[in-house]
Amino acid sequence: MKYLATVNGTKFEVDINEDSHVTVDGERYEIDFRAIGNGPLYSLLIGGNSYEGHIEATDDGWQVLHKGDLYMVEIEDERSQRLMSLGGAVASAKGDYYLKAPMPGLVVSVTVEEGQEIRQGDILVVLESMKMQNELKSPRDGTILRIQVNPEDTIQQDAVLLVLSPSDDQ
Amino acid sequence: MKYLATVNGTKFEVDINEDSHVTVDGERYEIDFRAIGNGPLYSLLIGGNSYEGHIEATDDGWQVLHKGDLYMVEIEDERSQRLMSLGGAVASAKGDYYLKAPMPGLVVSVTVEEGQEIRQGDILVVLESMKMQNELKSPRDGTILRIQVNPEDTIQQDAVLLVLSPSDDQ
Amino acid sequence: MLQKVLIANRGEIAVRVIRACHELGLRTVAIFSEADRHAMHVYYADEAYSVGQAQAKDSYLNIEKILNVAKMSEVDAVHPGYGFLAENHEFAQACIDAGLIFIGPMPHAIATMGDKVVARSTMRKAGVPVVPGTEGESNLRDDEILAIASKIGFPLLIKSAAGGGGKGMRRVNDKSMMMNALSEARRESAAAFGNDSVYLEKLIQGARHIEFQIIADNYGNVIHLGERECSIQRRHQKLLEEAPSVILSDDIGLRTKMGEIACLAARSVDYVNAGTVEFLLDEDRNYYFLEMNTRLQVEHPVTEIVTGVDIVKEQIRIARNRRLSRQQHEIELKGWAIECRINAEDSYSDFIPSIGTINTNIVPTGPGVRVDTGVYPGYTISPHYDSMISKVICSGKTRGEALLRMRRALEEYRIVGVKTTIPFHQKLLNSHRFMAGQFNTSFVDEDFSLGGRSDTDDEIAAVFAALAAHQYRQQAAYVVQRGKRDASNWKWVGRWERMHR
Amino acid sequence: MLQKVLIANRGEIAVRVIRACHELGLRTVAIFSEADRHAMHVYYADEAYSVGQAQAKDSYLNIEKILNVAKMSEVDAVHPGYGFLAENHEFAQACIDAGLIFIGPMPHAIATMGDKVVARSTMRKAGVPVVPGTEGESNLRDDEILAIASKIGFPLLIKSAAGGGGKGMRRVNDKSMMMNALSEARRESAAAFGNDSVYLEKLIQGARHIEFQIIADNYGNVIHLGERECSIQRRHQKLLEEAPSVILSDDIGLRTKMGEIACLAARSVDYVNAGTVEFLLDEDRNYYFLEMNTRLQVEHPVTEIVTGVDIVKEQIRIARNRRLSRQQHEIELKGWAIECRINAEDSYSDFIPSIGTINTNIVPTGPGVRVDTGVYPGYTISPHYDSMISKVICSGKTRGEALLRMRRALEEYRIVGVKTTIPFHQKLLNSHRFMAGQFNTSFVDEDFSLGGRSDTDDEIAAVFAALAAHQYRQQAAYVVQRGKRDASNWKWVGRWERMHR
Repeated sequence: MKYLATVNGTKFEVDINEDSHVTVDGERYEIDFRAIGNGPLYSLLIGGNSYEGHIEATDDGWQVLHKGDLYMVEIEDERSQRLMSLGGAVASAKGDYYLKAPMPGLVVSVTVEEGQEIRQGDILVVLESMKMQNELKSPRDGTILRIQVNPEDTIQQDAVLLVLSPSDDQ
Repeated sequence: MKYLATVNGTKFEVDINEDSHVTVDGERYEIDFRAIGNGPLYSLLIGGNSYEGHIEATDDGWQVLHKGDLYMVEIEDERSQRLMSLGGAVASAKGDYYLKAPMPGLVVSVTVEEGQEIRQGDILVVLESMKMQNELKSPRDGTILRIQVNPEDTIQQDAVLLVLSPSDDQ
Repeated sequence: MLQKVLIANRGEIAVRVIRACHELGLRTVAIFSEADRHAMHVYYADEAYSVGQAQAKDSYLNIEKILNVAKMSEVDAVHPGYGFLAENHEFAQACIDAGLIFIGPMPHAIATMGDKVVARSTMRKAGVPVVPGTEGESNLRDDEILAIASKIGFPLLIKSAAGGGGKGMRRVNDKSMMMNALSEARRESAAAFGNDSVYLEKLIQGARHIEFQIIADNYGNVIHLGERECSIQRRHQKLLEEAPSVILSDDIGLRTKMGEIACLAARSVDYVNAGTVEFLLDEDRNYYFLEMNTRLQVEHPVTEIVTGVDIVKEQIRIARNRRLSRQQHEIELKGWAIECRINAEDSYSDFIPSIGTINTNIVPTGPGVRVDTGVYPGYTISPHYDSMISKVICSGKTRGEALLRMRRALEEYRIVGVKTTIPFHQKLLNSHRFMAGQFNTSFVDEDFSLGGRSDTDDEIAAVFAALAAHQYRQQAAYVVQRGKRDASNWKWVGRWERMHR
Repeated sequence: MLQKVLIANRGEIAVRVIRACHELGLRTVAIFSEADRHAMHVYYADEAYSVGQAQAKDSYLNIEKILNVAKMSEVDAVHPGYGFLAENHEFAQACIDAGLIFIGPMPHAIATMGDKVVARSTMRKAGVPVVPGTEGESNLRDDEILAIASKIGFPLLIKSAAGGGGKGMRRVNDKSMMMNALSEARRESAAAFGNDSVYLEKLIQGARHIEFQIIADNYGNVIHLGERECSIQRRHQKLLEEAPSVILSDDIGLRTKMGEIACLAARSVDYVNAGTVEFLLDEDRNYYFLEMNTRLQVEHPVTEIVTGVDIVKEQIRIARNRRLSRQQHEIELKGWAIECRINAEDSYSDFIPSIGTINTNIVPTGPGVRVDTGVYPGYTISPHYDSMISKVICSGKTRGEALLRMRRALEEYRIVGVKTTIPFHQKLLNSHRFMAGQFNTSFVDEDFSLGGRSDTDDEIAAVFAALAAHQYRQQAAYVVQRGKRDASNWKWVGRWERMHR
């Protein structure tokens, strides 16, 4: 099974063979890949080198934490590559953005108003959790469509705080 | 629900009420009993005192390891007490005794023969595991009925090594 | 007689104090909020009592409930730890009024040092150099502050009079920012401390944060246990501390002088028990009193290691009305110790707090490694209290050995379930400026970036991700084949499919 | 150049050596048997290679395979740890022949000290007092041994010439026991070491086991790092060690003398690297050479703590052909350190080994606690190797502080999944004779019992058991009600019912 992995702009072709080998960009290595406990910690012996990685699937790809470095890896497999090359690539996410609470907490302030235009990086909401005030920023340019919380609200993790529609030029 | 607990010959009447209380020999205590993780470690707050215990059910009763002390506790509940008092007590274990391997290992020697009479504490089998030689002793007086292993055998945990029939006078 | 101690705190510091008590043969009483029934300090104490709901104001800050437990459990003394009520002089007084020994300084010393404006003027009078800024007056009006600001000059800091931990603090670069920053600082201060009084301090550029550990007994003996270097801060929150300081190790005369001034500061408020005098040290090695923390400090372990003094046991010794176990000339700094604070925060997402259950928690062990923690596998980090998971303290003969040991320890530490500041520390330990000891309090905020990767293990990351993707793909296929509806696997299938849209 | 090290071992000592290498910036290569793919040393090393099946003779004792890995991975040096090949002079020679640095003494020193009979005669010639017994001759016949036994007098010990770890050792109280014991000792010795040669030693009653840590460089410098007290043994297996010894702390002259003799012993075989000279010290303070262990010792951490010397790093330093980092007069013993060996053995069932998967493993942390271990939650203790889970090392200013800290640490240690020797150590630490330092090598076997309980918490145990029984009863009822066949619960039901037959 062939996979195309993209890390920081570099592409690697990783071919996973069933007989404990991988071929990376044409180079063949003996591997031994095992979960430590119930994951997401993994031990990888590749060509004798011993690595440990903390791997998580996110909506943006695979996140690998290795020796304190965080790598975002995009993986495409043969099938999806074929679909892409056939023009079957899906549209990039263009819909409304839902700002969710990354943790439970108390809404300290909402620093924007409905209808307001905002730029990527603008502070949208200040949330207090673990005795710290955390500024939640906009991931993109756009317009505030709806605000769903008020200051002093206690909110749960993943609660939608506000909705943002993308700018027309995106 | 009332339980009769016997520890080192002392009997305690423990009445477990549903409202976070126990009554021990007539004295009522507030309790909070919880498993730490998935057990068998337990945290017990009783009248404010904080205790931790490692509790395991064995065939002989409940084994409680608490601050390095090991307690064997026999528990009878109301129903079994009633059965007992009605003369419904079951016969004490009088059958043959199966000496099982307490761990996997290598049989170093079998120091008895079939038909041999032995006393409690006599060495029956020497088993090597973890680089140590372990002498397995007889838990009671009796006669060796059958020997099921030979020196140099590699055996699994709980494998039956030999069978012992009780002495007539027991 | 001091035989039974109530620890009015939670988390790692409650565990730390319980350990000291156990080692002294003292009985311990823990208090816990409803959110903390499963906390380590509850298991480790001899007795444990609930003091209310999760919110700190209903439990760990509720003086009445805590004193009720103290009375009911018949303790002799109260140890406040740090945070919560540790620097609340009313709590100290209430303990004394209830006939209990408060393991800490007298209420008047806490009160004097607690009002930063009063503390500054007290120090100035005692002859301790303070950071230039507002003088003498409390509760200044906005117009008064604006006038003083122009005299001090920019950049400057607005600070909360009741402050601590960077709350209500604002840096102001020029006059135009002043009004806005002032109202923000007042608002934050009021919210955090119930008091909107602020004061100004000149911003000393390129300064290091150096603090001295003080211990003092009831017989007028005051000594210091050397300094700690705490300049590695992010937004005024300490992240890494070491003892001794690179600067003072090369300038013993300065250490002696600053140590004496720290003792003078403590004496000027009749200080008793353990405390910390914080200084700013500028590039010309001028030092300025910043504030005094009238309690045990988070970073006390680095001092314990280089001096061999168990500070918590010493606190209890002092509370028992004994003399200090050592004199100043018997204090020798040997070797080097470094502490990394491991917080449940995402190093890679602006240090946002991370909530969750710790599934795996393999702490580093072996030579020269100490871990102070209050968590264990299965423990859930709650949003109610601060984000500290543990402190890793590594020591060695030299700073180099301690640093390399810390690197090794952090690589061994495995925490699964929440994001932590471990990656931040790993990056920091690889930074050349940190290694060389060339940093000041603005280093992390201004000159340090997590972005730069130390290794180029892109290929390894690619293989890891491809193997994980392959594994999940096979599991997903397997689940679909069997037609079983296993929620956890379906989640993966969903993710897989979302990622491949 | 020494830049990459193969660690020819497993378990905690492999982890210990990898840690030292990491801290020195050296690359590490682990070897593992098929049973050890999930062992900690495999995760912690930079590279890891399988060397064969679970049985030690097919993997950790297979010199050829290990040297193949060394060649293939291009290491510069080999560290043997303790046990396995550590005292095999052929392995040391094979490493040297392969152009590798063997981190340990030269083969001739290993060989001389490895044959206990040769070692005794070598020491006697060098002027080192040895335990009275057979002199000079190896491979004695039974009749020769019987004749010598009568001359030495009873009680005496039969020991394996190739011996170590109490294997092939028998105590003989009178002549009638002699023949039987001799054949047993020969058989055990042959099985363990492939050599049935034995010798005799007079049994010195009431003796303590005191050993000196030696380090020596390639320039003829030999120093000792003070003594360790290892008299707490069960059937000649050490269970607890401390540094320094109660006896020598009160008799500095004796320490100096014994230390010099230990250095003399090392010099007499041109010893290089770290080693240990073991003595028996009788009640009149006469000391006798027992044997020399030509390797790192399990209990080396207690010496590291009181001297501040990292012995493994020092071993590597010596292997790099550097001079010792310190001279004898710079070695000062400060404070006290105690080590408890935590084995997977049932303290309450005659120390029978306990196999299983460790589910919970919360190691004690905090001030003055070091843990050296190779296990983690989820790790399975296998029957193939020794039973050591970890070493807990506690230190303090005084023996008292170290003891109390150990008590606290053992109480905090939570291991679920296998039985351990923790209860044994807890009992030992509460024994008055141990506390007073009044013990010798026969103390544990003859004068100590696990039976006596320190507390009378019968009532608490009763409540614990009743609550657990109640819980299982309810769970069982619940399962039966729901008619579900959950294996784990059915097991409980079965047990419940069996218990109530």
